[in-house]
Amino acid sequence: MSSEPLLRLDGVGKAFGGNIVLNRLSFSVEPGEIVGLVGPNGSGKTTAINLISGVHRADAGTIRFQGRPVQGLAPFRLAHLGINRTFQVPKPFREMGVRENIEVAAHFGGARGMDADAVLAEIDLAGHAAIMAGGLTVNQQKMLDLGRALATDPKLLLIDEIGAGLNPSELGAIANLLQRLAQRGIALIVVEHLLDFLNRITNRVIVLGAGRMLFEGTLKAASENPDVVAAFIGG
Amino acid sequence: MRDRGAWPGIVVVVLLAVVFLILPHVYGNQSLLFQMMTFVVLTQGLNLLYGFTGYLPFGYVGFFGAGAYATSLLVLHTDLPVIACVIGGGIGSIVIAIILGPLLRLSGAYFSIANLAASQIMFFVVSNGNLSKITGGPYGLKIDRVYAPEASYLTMLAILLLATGLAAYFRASRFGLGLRAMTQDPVSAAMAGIDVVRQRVLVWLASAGIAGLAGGTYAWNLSVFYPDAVFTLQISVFAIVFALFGGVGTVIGPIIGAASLYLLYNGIGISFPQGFELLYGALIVLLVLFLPNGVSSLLTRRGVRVF
Amino acid sequence: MAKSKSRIAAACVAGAAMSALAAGSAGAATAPAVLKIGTLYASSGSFAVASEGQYQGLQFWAAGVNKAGGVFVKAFDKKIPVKIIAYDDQSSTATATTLYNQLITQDKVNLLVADFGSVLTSVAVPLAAEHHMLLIDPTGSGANFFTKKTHYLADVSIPASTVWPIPLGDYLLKQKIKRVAVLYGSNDFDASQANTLKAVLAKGGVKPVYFHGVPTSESNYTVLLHTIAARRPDVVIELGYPPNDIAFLRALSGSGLHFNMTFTIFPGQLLALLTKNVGAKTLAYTYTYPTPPLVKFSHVTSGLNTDDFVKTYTAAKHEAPNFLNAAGYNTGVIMQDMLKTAPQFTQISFDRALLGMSGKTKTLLGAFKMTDHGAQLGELLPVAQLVPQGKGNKIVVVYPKAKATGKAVYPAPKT
Amino acid sequence: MVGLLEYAVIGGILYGLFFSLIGIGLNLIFGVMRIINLAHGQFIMLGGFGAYLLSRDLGLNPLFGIPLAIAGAIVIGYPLYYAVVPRLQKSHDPEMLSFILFFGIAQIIEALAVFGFGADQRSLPGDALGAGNLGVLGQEFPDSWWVAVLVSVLAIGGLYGYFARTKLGYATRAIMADRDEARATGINVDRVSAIAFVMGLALAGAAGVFVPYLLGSVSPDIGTGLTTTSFAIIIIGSLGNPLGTVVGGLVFGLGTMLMQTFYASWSNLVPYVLLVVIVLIRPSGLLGKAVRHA
Repeated sequence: MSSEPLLRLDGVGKAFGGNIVLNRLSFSVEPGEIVGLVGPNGSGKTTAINLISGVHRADAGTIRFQGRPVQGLAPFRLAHLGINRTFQVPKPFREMGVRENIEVAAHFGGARGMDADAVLAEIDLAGHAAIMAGGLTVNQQKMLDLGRALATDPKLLLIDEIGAGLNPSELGAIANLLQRLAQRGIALIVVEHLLDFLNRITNRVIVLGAGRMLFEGTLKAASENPDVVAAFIGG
Repeated sequence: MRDRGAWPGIVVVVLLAVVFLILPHVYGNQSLLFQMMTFVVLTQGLNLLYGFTGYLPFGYVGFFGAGAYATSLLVLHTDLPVIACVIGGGIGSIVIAIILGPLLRLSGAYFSIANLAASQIMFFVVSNGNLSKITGGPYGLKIDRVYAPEASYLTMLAILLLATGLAAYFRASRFGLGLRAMTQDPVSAAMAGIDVVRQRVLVWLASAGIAGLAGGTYAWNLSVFYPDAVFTLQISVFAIVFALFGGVGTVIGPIIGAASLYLLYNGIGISFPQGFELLYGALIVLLVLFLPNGVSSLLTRRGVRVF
Repeated sequence: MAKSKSRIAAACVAGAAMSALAAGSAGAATAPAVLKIGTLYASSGSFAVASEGQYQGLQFWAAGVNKAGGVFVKAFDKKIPVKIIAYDDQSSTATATTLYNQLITQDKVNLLVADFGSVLTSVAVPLAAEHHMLLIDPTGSGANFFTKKTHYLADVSIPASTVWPIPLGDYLLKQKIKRVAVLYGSNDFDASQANTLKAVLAKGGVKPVYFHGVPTSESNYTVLLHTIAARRPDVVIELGYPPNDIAFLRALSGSGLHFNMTFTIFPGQLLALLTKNVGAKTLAYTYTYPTPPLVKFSHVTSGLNTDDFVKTYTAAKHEAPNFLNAAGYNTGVIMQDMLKTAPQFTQISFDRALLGMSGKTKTLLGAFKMTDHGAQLGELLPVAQLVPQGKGNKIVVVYPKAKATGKAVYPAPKT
Repeated sequence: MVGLLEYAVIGGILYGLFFSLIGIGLNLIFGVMRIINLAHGQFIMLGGFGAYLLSRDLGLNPLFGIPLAIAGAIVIGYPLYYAVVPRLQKSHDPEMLSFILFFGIAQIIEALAVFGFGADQRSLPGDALGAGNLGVLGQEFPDSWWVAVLVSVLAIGGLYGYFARTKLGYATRAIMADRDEARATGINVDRVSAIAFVMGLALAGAAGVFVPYLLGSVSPDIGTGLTTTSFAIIIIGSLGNPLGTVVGGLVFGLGTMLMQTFYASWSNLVPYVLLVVIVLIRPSGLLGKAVRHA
């Protein structure tokens, strides 16, 4: 067990109607690690997250979580195992209260002891607990997505573009939050276009281009890699 | 805020029981009361599915008819007590619902219309002359040897209480909270750890089972009937209109909707039959335009949380 | 919640008021001031045409007896005016159930008359028995109804549909017509006739070359006719409801196909409707079961004979009556006789009176013969052909011989 | 007497093309407005009665029922559209609420039709569209079928041309693709939708003119059956795709006629079994998304 990483992808591939969007992706993630996932639009980042979280099913390769194969499991089972995520366009339960949004996940997420108030405090929405989620700003809704994921007591969090549209001080707060989560032992895979933000929180990034993994290593090294530069500039 | 526990549900159930036990002693047209209960049950059963999962079953009558036939055939071919046959009707409908389970993969209008088609298929198969030996085909069925208006009235009341209890459970429990979540966003609900498919199927089966029990009891109460009597689309349409009138996703909305509109239906039907269709049609149009969330939304708008 | 309670309370109050108002009661020892006859009709839906016809016939009868001071009731030894209480069930059995119950329990009618046809009659059968009311059933002839002895059911105006095609089958055998095609609607009324016909033909060793049910809602017969024609039948028998007959005959005339003999049911009942829809030319030489007033019964023991009925009805309603009008009127006449002979004013006494009348009574529909199961055997329907006369067609009864008014034109000429 | 199969196939194609016309108005309105016109069959019925009145009272050829249907659709359709559709679209669930609302409208129309015309069946002169038969590949069908099919093909072709060639047609397609985006690009969504609504009713009314020929007669109670059949057809084809309606109509027509020929008593199952099977295999219908986005 000790040699097995928390998450390990081996040759994972996905095609939509003959169009290959992800080709033989392999990497692994350790507990408490923050890994950045970068690449131009359409490079397959969100697809990778959808495959890991079970929203879509991989056509090829294996995904292992804590040593056991998990591809093909329904998303709610993955949530119970400890894999959770946020969405690029936040998807709260709009006609339910903010607190109810958290309570649902705390109740069904396989972590019944979870304290909704603590989660609300963590994501800084304690003051909005009673209002309908649909009444929050988009940024608040993104935080609510994160809070709902946290309420399931995850071991691996997939964060899809949480930073877009935030001002520097908000970005700073989120960076701190994500780092705090990592310190608790939660592994994070963060999809992000904001490289400064990523640079601040990650040790390691994975660069995708047209569905392939181009590079794995520090962001600094990535910016000097000719393949990566070509992918970003050449489109 | 949410955790008022089981009390509102218990209050509604007890009130319904008292009202429908007293009514026959005050008002002699027991058929009218029986049918009113039947429509309240069907409206509530439809509300279980539509109000709590967003799936609108146009073909809801299919489960009603399936229950009627399953019950009647059990009465004709076995020596089981009638109550057991009625339960068999509920089970029969649940079996049909399991077979039709894949329809839940469809969404919106597709689900509704495919379900409508499924109910028509059941109707046409049951009434087909080639199956006369099994289903009675176009000649219908006759189970008048067990005809018992009192007992079937009480059975329908029990089903009404069961349906209301289920709705109250959906409204007030964590299970119901999960249903609300998955209706609003199934993907997020899955990420919150809800087994969306399982929950939806459970509700679907419960809703079908209620219609099946109601259908079985209805057949028992009629005791001589043609296929059309238990498969007519009018039954689906009434249940939908009643549910929307009262307000779906609540417990008392469908009860209010079905009871009041059914009384109105009979009121117009008895006093002003020529204008009936016209008035009913006009009423529906006005409702949708001016009160699309049902009469219970009149209270919601004033800040009252309708149970 | 408060809202629902108040509505239910309102219903209670209304219910109480209704029961308080309803004073008269079946089986009362004192003579009622007016005899309440409860019935249903359908103003819309699939039975509307037939149901309204029957209802108008009953109304015509009631107007007639009231003009004469009412019906004579032997139990009270006096004439009592009648009042018809009628509700609209819109062809829905669910609605009909509550309305029958309304008539029985709220209006406390003295006599209960069913709506048209088996479907709308079916729900009243157990309900009437439960409330010990005699259900006077003008046209509900479902085979399921008459399975045991009962005091609470009496089919008065038409024989069970199972016996209708017996003369037709005999006629085909007698004419030695071997190639028979039968196309019928999948409903009680048509399917039971088709099966009787098949059985009658089988006795003569004839097996239909085509024998298929089609959905009751069938409206397109062009391809079906072509399939039938491929079996080269001499006679095509289509058993349906009026919309089926109309669609069938129109498709036949448009198809260019021709058969030696074509039979459908409703020209014999609703000749005006069929003529209006398919044209006299298309109807020419078609066979049918002729019903009064298309066939006449001049010697009657009760009520008007067929000719007088047509005259008075036309004068009163400015419209010639059809069979269903006659059936509704006949229902009234039978009830009138029943009240005239029943010694007590009770439902069981009424039923016994009807059984007593059985075999002795003749009305504009012919002989009245009822079994103790409540089934009507009555007058078997003859076979007739529509033969061109002027702009329209006249009915020529061709079988049985005793009733025949002419000879069949066979094979039918192409028109 | 050869060729039962050929007769059924050709009959099925003709019948199916006519039923494309029966269904297309429902589909057009759904595609553009996401509104379920449950009164569709009642509008078809009104078209049939319109032709009946023209023929009976004015002695006109029933084909004049088509311009009458168009005129009637304009007179009824515009006020009806503005009275209900924008309001429905603002609601939380336009699809479902429109279903209920138009059920109410269907009831009203049926009741008024019974008041106005009586519950009887009515039909049109059998020879008004030609009294003979016309054959193809040796299989003969009544002239009235061919006229109905010709009108169906012209109407659907015309609708196709409207979509492909006219400015309003482009705008209509833009709305079908994305209502909000269409509004954002400056299209007068309400005006274009109102026109599509009127066209939907006019197509229904025009189809009604031929109902007495292909379905024997017209009476106030035929609406509901026509609506459910239309539903089956447009779902088989795929909701919102007018071209799919033709495919749906053909599948329905062929299925029904083959069933009638070989298993007559089960023929009423055809549209519904096809619908359920197709929807389970291809939830978006036979001509699903692939065509719509093309």
